[in-house]
Amino acid sequence: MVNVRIFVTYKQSVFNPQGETITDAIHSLGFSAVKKVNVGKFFDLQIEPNDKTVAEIVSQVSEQLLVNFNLETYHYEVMEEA
Amino acid sequence: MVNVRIFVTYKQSVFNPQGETITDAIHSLGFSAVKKVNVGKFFDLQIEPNDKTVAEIVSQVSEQLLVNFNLETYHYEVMEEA
Amino acid sequence: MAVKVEMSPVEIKKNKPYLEWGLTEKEYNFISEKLLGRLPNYTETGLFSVMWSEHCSYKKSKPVLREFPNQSERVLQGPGEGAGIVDIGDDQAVVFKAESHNHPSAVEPYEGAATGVGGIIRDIFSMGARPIAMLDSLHFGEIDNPHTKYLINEVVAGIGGYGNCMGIPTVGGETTFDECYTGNPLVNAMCVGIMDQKDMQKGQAKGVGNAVMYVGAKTGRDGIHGATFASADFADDKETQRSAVQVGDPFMEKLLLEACLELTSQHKEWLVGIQDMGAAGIVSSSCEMASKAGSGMELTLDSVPQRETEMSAYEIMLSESQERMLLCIRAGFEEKVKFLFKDYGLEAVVIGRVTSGNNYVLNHHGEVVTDIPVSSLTDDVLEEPSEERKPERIIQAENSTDWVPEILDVKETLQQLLAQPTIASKEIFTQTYDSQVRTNTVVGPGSDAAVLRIRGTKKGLAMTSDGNGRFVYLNPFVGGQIAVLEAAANLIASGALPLAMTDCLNYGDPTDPEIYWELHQSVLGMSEACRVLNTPVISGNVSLYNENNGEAIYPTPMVGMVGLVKDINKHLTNTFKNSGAKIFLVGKTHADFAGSEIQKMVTGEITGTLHAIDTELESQKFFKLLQAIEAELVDSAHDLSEGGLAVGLVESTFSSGLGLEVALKTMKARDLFSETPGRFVVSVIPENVEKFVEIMGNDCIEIGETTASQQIHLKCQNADFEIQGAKAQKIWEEAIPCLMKSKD
Amino acid sequence: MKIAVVVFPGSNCDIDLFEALHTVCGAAVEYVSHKNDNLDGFDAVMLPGGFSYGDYLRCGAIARFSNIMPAIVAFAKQGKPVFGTCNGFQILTEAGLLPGALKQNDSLKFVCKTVPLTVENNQTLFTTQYKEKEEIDLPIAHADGSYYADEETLAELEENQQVVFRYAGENPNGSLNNIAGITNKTGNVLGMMPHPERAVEAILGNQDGLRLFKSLLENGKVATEEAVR
Ligand SMILES: Nc1ncnc2c1ncn2[C@@H]1O[C@H](COP(=O)(O)OP(=O)(O)O)[C@@H](O)[C@H]1O
Ligand SMILES: [Mg+2]
Repeated sequence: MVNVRIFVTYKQSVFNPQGETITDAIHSLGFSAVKKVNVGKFFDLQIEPNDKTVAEIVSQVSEQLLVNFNLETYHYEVMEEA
Repeated sequence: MVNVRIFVTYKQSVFNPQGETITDAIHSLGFSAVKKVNVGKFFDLQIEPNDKTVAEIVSQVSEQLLVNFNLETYHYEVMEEA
Repeated sequence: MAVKVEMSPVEIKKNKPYLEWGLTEKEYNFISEKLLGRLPNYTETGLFSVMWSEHCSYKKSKPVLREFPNQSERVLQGPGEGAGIVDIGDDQAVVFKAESHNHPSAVEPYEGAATGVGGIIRDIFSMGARPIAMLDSLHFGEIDNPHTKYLINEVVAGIGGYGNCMGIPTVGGETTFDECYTGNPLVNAMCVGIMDQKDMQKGQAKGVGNAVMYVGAKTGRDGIHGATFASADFADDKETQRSAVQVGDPFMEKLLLEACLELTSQHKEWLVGIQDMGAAGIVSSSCEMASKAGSGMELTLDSVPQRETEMSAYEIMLSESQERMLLCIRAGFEEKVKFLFKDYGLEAVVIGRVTSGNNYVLNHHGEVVTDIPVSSLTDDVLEEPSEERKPERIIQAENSTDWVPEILDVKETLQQLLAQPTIASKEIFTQTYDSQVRTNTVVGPGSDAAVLRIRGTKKGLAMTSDGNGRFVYLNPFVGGQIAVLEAAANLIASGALPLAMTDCLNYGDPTDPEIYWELHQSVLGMSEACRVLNTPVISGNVSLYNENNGEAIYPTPMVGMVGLVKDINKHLTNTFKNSGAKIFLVGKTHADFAGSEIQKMVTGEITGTLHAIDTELESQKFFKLLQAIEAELVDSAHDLSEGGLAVGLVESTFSSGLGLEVALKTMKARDLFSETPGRFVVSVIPENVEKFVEIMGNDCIEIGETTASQQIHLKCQNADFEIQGAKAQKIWEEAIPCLMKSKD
Repeated sequence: MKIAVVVFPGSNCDIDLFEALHTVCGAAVEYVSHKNDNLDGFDAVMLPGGFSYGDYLRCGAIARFSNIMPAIVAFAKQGKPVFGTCNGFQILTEAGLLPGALKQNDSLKFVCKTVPLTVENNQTLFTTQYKEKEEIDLPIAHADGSYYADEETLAELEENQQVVFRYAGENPNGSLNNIAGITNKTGNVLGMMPHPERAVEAILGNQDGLRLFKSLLENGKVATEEAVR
């Protein structure tokens, strides 16, 4: 079993209103040390590779489902082998 | 400047309907190798520490704003020093 | 594998864990000595503690609730089922109920509010009705601290999040702000559904051998002891309550709704009974279904779909996982039912059977873990009426002189009132609710009552939810009357005949004799008004222990009322329609300032005593106005509440593009802000004035007319002033957004 | 002309579209389940608003994989009329039948209100009964309606007059170029965030959406015939 974490974020060029709103909120709590906030989501997949490699599975699942390439980009990390 | 990534997930005991729906969708695409999907979000913070340490800032911002402790739990990683 | 060892019956008797679960020693002894004749085991003790909680058993409030009238020639189903049902003609019926989710929302506002909405929706479709509208009554602390803002944002988002996803429009409600709700916000939700009378269902399990089937989401450990939690006083120590948080899945509920409606409307021959799993999950739904039919029941818990591993019988039975329903299915049709639900992507599982006799038997891992009489859980609860005592503050107020405001600058006072959060526009919140989905909403949030058309007929339904804790706090009996009258007035102003009502009774700790007295008196007041208006109480909900660190909220009964608009084309809203129309004030104005918005604004306090009300006279006036509206004599009607006549007049101009010219020869400036209940501002075009006055007689006076310019011009004995309509509207619209944005 | 209203798990404006077409316009219309795999016999397809699959993951992302989708794609490729409102629009972008994407409103909140729009292109199948640059009011009700496309795509949309509706007042969600509705290049697929089906009856206070359906009913027949040829 392989655990993979796929990170999905908005592309740099796409405005993410969440990031700004959260930055403002952090500042209004008094944490001026925080300069910038970016928000993203991640998916932890438990994979039991069969005929395909983990890399194939991850890239296909990401491209077909988890990521919208109009807006988003992704990368992944293999977490640990269990 | 320190870059910190804060990972927020639902607590184990909390029901997360998203994960199941996404797992179903992945299966219906034919990727039976994917056994389980968990969803989480992450926040990338750029921090310029002043009177508080990075650890203090991260834990306070998380507790006061980013994490809902009724449902969620978090951990963080320092990414790199820039 | 870690095995959790449960306490033995003897250990339970010795260590008394049930005290923490909300069962008293007296109750425990009664159960073991009188009801069972033996010591209950761990699972059984858990079942009793949750079923005997106030939330499930109403042991404290039941004696008081008996005061409510609950019959009329139209009532098809009164209290006791998922929701009440009222005949609206053409073999159709309206179904409605309200539910509180105060305590869960205080701890986890988004999910608390969302699952409150989810729960009340299930109550409606469990009766065989399609939910058509949601209303929400919300009471928060003042918008002056970040935590209150957080609660408001999250609660509103939770209500919208669930209802929007379900495709049920949220069409009305109320939002008020008072210090006393700071730590304990009130989150009451009401759902209205419609159905063909032939599809009416009951939550019953009868017919030996028939199947008990479980459908919907899997059972997890969420919300265990939610029911007792909802009935428990509230300490700041949130840590221990965490496991009580439930998470809603509106998508699952949407599937469940459609599947259940297919079952109830198209396959009645398969179905014996249906009930939602609300508070206290499987145990309350199953034993209530058995109890109502006088049946026994045997369940095998291993068959219950589970989301988590190694759940104990206790956990499975008490879990409050959301989006689940229990069905009683005629033997032989189980596979058909499974197939139907599978088509919606849902699992339906047989978890037990109806048995002869009267025992409630649970099997788990091959052992009998519970074997007790059904009625011991549902009917044998020891009722606990409390002592009652009239609060000192009320006795004192009766002997003091009435406070009356001194108005120095009427215009300024009026402008300030328009900016009070309880009066100001709530659009910032209601805009986040889909109020139009399924295209039946004729009048959405913003008028006195919401109005929906009933597709395929000429008819409409008007609905409103109202509560005024301040009045009830000052005089529970009169305050209770006013709550019912105000709800009825909202319907009348929309052109609807009030049919029946539901309620949420939000009070403090009932073991306090003063609070119990408030509960009792206000229920008496509401009941009196209900009898006179012929609006019986067909469903409702009680939420006690609304306190934060020992301080009770205002006693706040929420009244939800539904009315029938006979011809949808004759419904009314509160905005002026034509310039040159005559403006009438319906109802007499007295010096009623106790509990008014102006009192709170000027003094920061709620004090004094309320004047007695003649509900007979009020009711006669209401029905005369309805008669005039149904005769199409009236252009617009607005019932007066917070802020009185001045605010009501100004509100009637909003978004109408019109202004007004009003002269009140008999009134002083302060009377403009009196909150005498049962009054309306009405506009009538000149051609209709004679007929209108003929109907209304002494109950109305002409006070001015609408004008084409957007100018508001008001005169009374000691004042004469003008405000630009657009400016007044701006003040009213911007007040709450501005408070929500400010950073303190 | 026979119209299909596709029902996904979680669709909830399906009845609104159905009634607008059937009861108000007197059109022949049928619900089609997401489980079906063909659209034989239909001349137009409509994807309703709602929360298909709970909008989990992204709005419209999962609906794209339902059984009916290949048939819808084929239908669109044949040049037949396909219309999606709200969630339907999101599904059409996720499925690649329309360019760009819809992201969360800049306010981060759901918004339900009636907004002014300009009809930017009255030469489409769906808009011939509107005047060019006509200002109309339609209800919106969404949390994720902020239209986004990269610069190149935007320029192309503008150039080909694929922008059919634009927000005329305050931009309610942060859409680029105030875009409220677009077609594909061939003009037979229209997606829009506003809900014309909520504005077809006087009793509900607004009839500005009616002409969209009437346009389609008038033009649709012709389009199908052309496509068949
Ligand atoms: N939380 C809410 N949800 C939905 N509608 C609301 C809410 N709060 C207020 N409203 C709407 O705002 C309008 C004004 O409310 P309110 O001042 O309580 O009216 P009234 O005093 O006539 O009962 C009503 O149409 C009501 O339905
Ligand atoms: Mg009113």
